[in-house]
Amino acid sequence: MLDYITSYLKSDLTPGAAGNVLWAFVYILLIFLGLSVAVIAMNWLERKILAHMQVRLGPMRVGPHGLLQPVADALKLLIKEDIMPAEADKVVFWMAPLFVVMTAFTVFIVVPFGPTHAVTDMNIGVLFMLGVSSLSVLGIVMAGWASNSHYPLIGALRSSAQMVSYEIAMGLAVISAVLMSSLNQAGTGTLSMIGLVQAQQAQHTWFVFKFFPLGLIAFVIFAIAMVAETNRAPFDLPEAESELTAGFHTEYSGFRWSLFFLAEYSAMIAVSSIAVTLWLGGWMRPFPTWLSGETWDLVFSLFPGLTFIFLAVFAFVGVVRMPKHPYFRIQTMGLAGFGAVLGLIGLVLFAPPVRDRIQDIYWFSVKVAVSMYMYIWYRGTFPRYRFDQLMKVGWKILLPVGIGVLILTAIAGVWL
Amino acid sequence: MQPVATTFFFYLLSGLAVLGGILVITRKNPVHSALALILTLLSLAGLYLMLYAPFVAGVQIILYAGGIMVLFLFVIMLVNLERSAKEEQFNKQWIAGTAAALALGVLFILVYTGGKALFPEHLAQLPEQSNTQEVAILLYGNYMFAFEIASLLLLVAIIGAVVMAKKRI
Amino acid sequence: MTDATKYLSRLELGQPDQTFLDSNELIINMGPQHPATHGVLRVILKLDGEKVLGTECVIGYLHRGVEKIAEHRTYAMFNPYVDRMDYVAAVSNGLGYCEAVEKLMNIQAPPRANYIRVILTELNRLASHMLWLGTHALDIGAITPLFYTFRDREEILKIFEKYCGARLTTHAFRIGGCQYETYEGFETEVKKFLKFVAPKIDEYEELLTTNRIWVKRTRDVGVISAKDCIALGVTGPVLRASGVKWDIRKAQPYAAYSDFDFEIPIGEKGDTYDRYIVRMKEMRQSLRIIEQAVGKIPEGPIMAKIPKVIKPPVGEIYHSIEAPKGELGYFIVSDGSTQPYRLRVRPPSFVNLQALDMMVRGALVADVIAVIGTLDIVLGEVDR
Amino acid sequence: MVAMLKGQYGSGIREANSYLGQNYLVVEASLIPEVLQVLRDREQFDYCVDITAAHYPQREKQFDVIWILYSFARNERIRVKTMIAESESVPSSTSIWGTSNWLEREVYDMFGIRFDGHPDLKRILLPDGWKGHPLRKDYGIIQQDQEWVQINLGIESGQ
Repeated sequence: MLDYITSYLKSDLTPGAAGNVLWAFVYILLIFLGLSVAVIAMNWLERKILAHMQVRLGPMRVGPHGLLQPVADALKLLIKEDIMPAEADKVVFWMAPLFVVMTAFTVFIVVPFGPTHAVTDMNIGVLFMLGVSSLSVLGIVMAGWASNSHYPLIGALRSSAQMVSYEIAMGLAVISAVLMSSLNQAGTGTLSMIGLVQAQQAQHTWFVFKFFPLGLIAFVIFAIAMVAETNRAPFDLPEAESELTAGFHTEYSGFRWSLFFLAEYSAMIAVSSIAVTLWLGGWMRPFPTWLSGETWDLVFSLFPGLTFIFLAVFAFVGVVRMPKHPYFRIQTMGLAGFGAVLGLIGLVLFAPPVRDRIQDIYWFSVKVAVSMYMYIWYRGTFPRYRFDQLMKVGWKILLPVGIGVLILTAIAGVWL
Repeated sequence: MQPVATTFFFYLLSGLAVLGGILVITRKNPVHSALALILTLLSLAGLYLMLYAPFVAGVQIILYAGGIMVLFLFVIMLVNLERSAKEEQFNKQWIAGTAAALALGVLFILVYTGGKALFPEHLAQLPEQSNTQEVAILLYGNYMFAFEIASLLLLVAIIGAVVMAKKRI
Repeated sequence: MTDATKYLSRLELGQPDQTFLDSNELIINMGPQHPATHGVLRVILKLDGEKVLGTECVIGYLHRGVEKIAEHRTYAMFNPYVDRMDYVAAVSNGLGYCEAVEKLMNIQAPPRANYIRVILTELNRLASHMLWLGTHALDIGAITPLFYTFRDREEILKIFEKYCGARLTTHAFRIGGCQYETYEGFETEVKKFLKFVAPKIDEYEELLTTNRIWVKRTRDVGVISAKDCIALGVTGPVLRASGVKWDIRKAQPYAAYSDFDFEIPIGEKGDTYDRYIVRMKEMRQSLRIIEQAVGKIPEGPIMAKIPKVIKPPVGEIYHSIEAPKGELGYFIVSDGSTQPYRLRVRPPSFVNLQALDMMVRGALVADVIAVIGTLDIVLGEVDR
Repeated sequence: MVAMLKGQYGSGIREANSYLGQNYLVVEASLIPEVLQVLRDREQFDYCVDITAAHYPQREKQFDVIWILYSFARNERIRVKTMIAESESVPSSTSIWGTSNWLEREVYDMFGIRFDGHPDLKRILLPDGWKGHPLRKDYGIIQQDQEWVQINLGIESGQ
C-alpha cells in the first residue's frame, strides 16, 4: 500500500499519464483547494489594489488590513437568504451556477503547473481547455433566461454573442502558437499543454518572442480576447452595472451568486494560465538560456522562499506601523502571526528538495499573478466599450489580424 | 495508458445520451429540450474519448456544445415560444412515428445479424497519442479536395444567411 | 400606475416591421431605481434589439412643491429651500434667489459681498462639475475618476463648511449680502486649493481625454445642433458645446462677474465628447475667476442696508444666473406682503432633460446612459 | 418694436411697459399665437426661457399666463403676459418652440390651464390620476388627494 502511494513520487509523468488514480485524485483536491484559496486571495487583492489605485484604503476593518474580509464575505454569502424569483424556471435557475462553476474548475485538469504537476497530460489539452471554457457561456445563458426578467436576459444575450465572437479570435491566436510548437525535427506540433511548454524549452524561447513580432501580436490578441471571454472590464458589458444593473446574475443572491463569483475568478485564472502556457513559457524560469548554469539555477530557485520572506517582512512592517492602542492588540498579534506563517513557509521553501520540486509551480503562479494584476489594472483604467464597438473590435480588428498572424507564422515557419 | 472502468463509463455515458435524447423530444419547453440536447452531445463527446478519438471529442465540445447550441439557445430565447409550449406535444402523427421507429429498429437488427462478420470482435487499439496528427494528415492529405469543397459550401451558407437576415446590405 | 405601456401614447409605435426574421420591439423600463439614472428618473425605452426607437421620461418622483411652499414662507424663510433643488450646486441656487429678491427690492449688495458670492459660486461650479465628471465616467464604465473627483470635491466642501458650517445645502447668502464674514485665512486657503486642484484637473484629463475607449464612447454620441438646442431651450454647457457662445455671466453680468476676465469655452459638434471638453475647460475658467476674485477682493461691509422685515413693493421680476447646469431663473411676483405671491423657478435640468428624447433616438441603450450623464441633471431640480 | 406691435394689433396690446428695467407686454389672449410667432420670427426672440402662470382668484380673469422670452441677437428679455378666465384655454406654443412641451405640461399640471393644440397634455410632476392643481390659491399647502394616496400607496395619509 505504502509502496503504491510513494511509487508515484519519483515518476516524471503526470498522475493521469502514469495511470495513478490515487495521485490524480490528490492533485484534483490540491487544485480545488489551491484555486479556492487563490480566488479568496484575488478577491482581497482586487479590492485592495483597486482601492489604492483609486486613492482609498479598501477593506480595513475585518482583520489587519482587511485580511479576513474575504472570509467574512464568504460567510455572509453562505448564510444569506437564497432568493429564487417566483416566476423563474426553477430547474434551470438551479443548474446554471453549478454548470458555470463546473466548467470553470474542469479546465484545471490539464493546466501544467510543472512538468509533472498536472492532473493529466491530455493529447488535446489546449482544445480541451478552450472547449470546456466555452461551455461556461451556456451556464450564463441559462442563468439569464431562467431569471425570467428583462435585464438578465439582455445580459445573457450580450454575453453569449460576445463570448462566441471572441472565441474565434482566441482560437486563431492559439493556433499560431500551436504552429510554432511544430518547429522541430519531426515537424509535428502538439496540442498538449505540457508538450507546448516543452516545445518552448526545446526552442530556447518563449513563444511571445518567437518570430518577433508575430508571437507578440498573437499574444496580444489572446490577451484582449481573454478579457472579453471572462466578461471583465473594459468588456464587462454583460454585467455592465450602469446599464443592466448586474447583467445575467441580477436575480441571483447568496450562495448561488457566490458560485458565479467563484466561477468568474477561476475562469480568469484559467485563461491566464492558457496564456502563460502558450506564450510565456509556462513553468520555465525567466532567462533560461541567457542566465544558464548552476549558479543561476541556484539563484532562481531561491526566489520562492525569498518571496515569502519578503511578504513576511511586509507583514512585520505592518505590525510595527499598527497603532499602539489596546483596541488594535488582537489585530497586531494576528498580523504578526500571519507574517510568522509566511516566514516559516519561506524558510521551508529554502530547503533544497522542496526548492527543486516547488520552483515550477512558483514561476507558473507568478506569471499568472502578473496577468491577474493586469486584469485589475484594466478595470481601474478603462471605461466600458459599447456593444457595437465591442463587436467591431472582435470581428473587424482581432479576427483579420489573427488570420494575418497565422498566415505569416506559417510562412515564417516554413522559411526560417 | 490504461483506461479505468471502461465498461462502467460506456454504459453511464450511453445511458446519459439516451436519457438526453428522450428528454429532448418529451420536454414542452424548447429551452429545456435544448439543454437536454447539450447533455446528449456532451455524453457523445465522452464516448468519442473512449474510442481514443480525443480530437473528435474536443471538436464536439467546442463546436456543438459550445458554439452551435449557444446559438440555438440564443434564437430560442429571442423568439417568443410561449404559444408552442402550450400546444399538444404528441399529435396525430404518432402512428407514422412509431412505424418509422419500428422500421429503423428492424433495420438495425437486420444489419447486425446479417453483417455480423463485418464487426470485429475487438476494436483495433488506435494510438491515442498520434490521433490528432492522423486526423490532420487525412484531412489535409487524402481528403484535401473534399475538405475544401465543404468549406466552400459553408462559405456559401454564411453568405446566404447574411443575405436572408439583413434588410439592407 | 405601474404599467409601462400606459405612458407610451407619445411614442410613435409605428408599423411593425414585416420583414422575415425581424425581432420584436421591446419596451424596457429604466428606473426609477436604476444605478445610472442619477436619482429617481424613470425612462421608458422602446427598443429594437439594442437600438432606441423612442423614449419617454416619467418624472416627479422627487416633487416637493417648492413653488407652493414659497407662497407660504417669508422671503428670508424661503432662502434655505432653494438649496434643496439642485443640491450639488446649492450655492448657485441661493445666489440666484437672493439676487432676484434684491433686484425686486432695488437694493445692491456691497462689493465685498459680491466678491465672496463669486468665489463661493465658482467653487460650487467646480464641485458640481467634478461630481458630474465622476458620475458620468462611472456611467460609461470608468470607475476610477469618481474617486479622484470626490477626493478633490471634498476640499471644496471643507471650505464651505468652514465658511458657513454646512457642506452641501449651504444657505451661504442672505438677501442683501452675506451673513458671514470670511473666516481667518480664507484667502490663503482658497489660493492653496487653487494650487492643489489645477494639476488634479490635468489628472482627470489624462485619464479620459485621450483614452481611446472614452473617445469612442462619447464622440458622435447624443449630437444636438445649436438650432435644436435653442428651440428646446437647452442652456449651459450643453448649449455651449453645440457652438453657441452664450453665458449669462458674460451676456448679462450679475454679482461681480463684470470685473473678471474669463473666456467662454465652446465646442463644435455638440456631441458628448464636446460637452465633456467644454465642462473641463469651464473648470479651468472657474479657477481663473476665483484666482482674480481672491486677488482683488475689496474691503468693506458685507451686508447692504435692508429693512428688518423684507417687504418688496408690488411688482414682478425675472432674474436668472448661470448655474453649473444652465440658466437658473427666478420669477417672483410680489403683492407687497412679506411672502411672495408667486415664485417660479426656471430649472435648467428640467428643460435640458427634454432634449434627451431627441438626442438618443436611433442610438443604443448604452448611449442613453451616456447622454443622461452628459446632460448633467439633478433630479431634485427637475422635480422640485 | 412696441410701436410696431401696437400699430399692427391696436388695442390687442393692452400694456407695454418696463418695470425695474424689464420689459413686458400684456396681450389679449386671442392674439397670443400671432404675437409669439412675430416675436420669434421678426424680433429674433428665438429662445423661450420659461412659461408659467399665476393665479388671482379674486379677479374675473383668474389666471395670468406668462411667457419669458430671450433674444440671443439682441441680448434682451421680454415677458409676454395674458389673462384668461377659469374656463378659457390658451393656444399652445409647441409649434413655435420645442421647449413649450414640458413647460406647458407643468403649467397644466400646477394650474389646470389647458393649452389648445398641445400634442400630449397630461400631468408631468404629479401622478396621472391626481385630483386638483396645487399652485392655485384655493389649494391648501398640506392638501392632498386622499383617495389617490389610499389607492396607490395603500396608506391612510401621505402627511
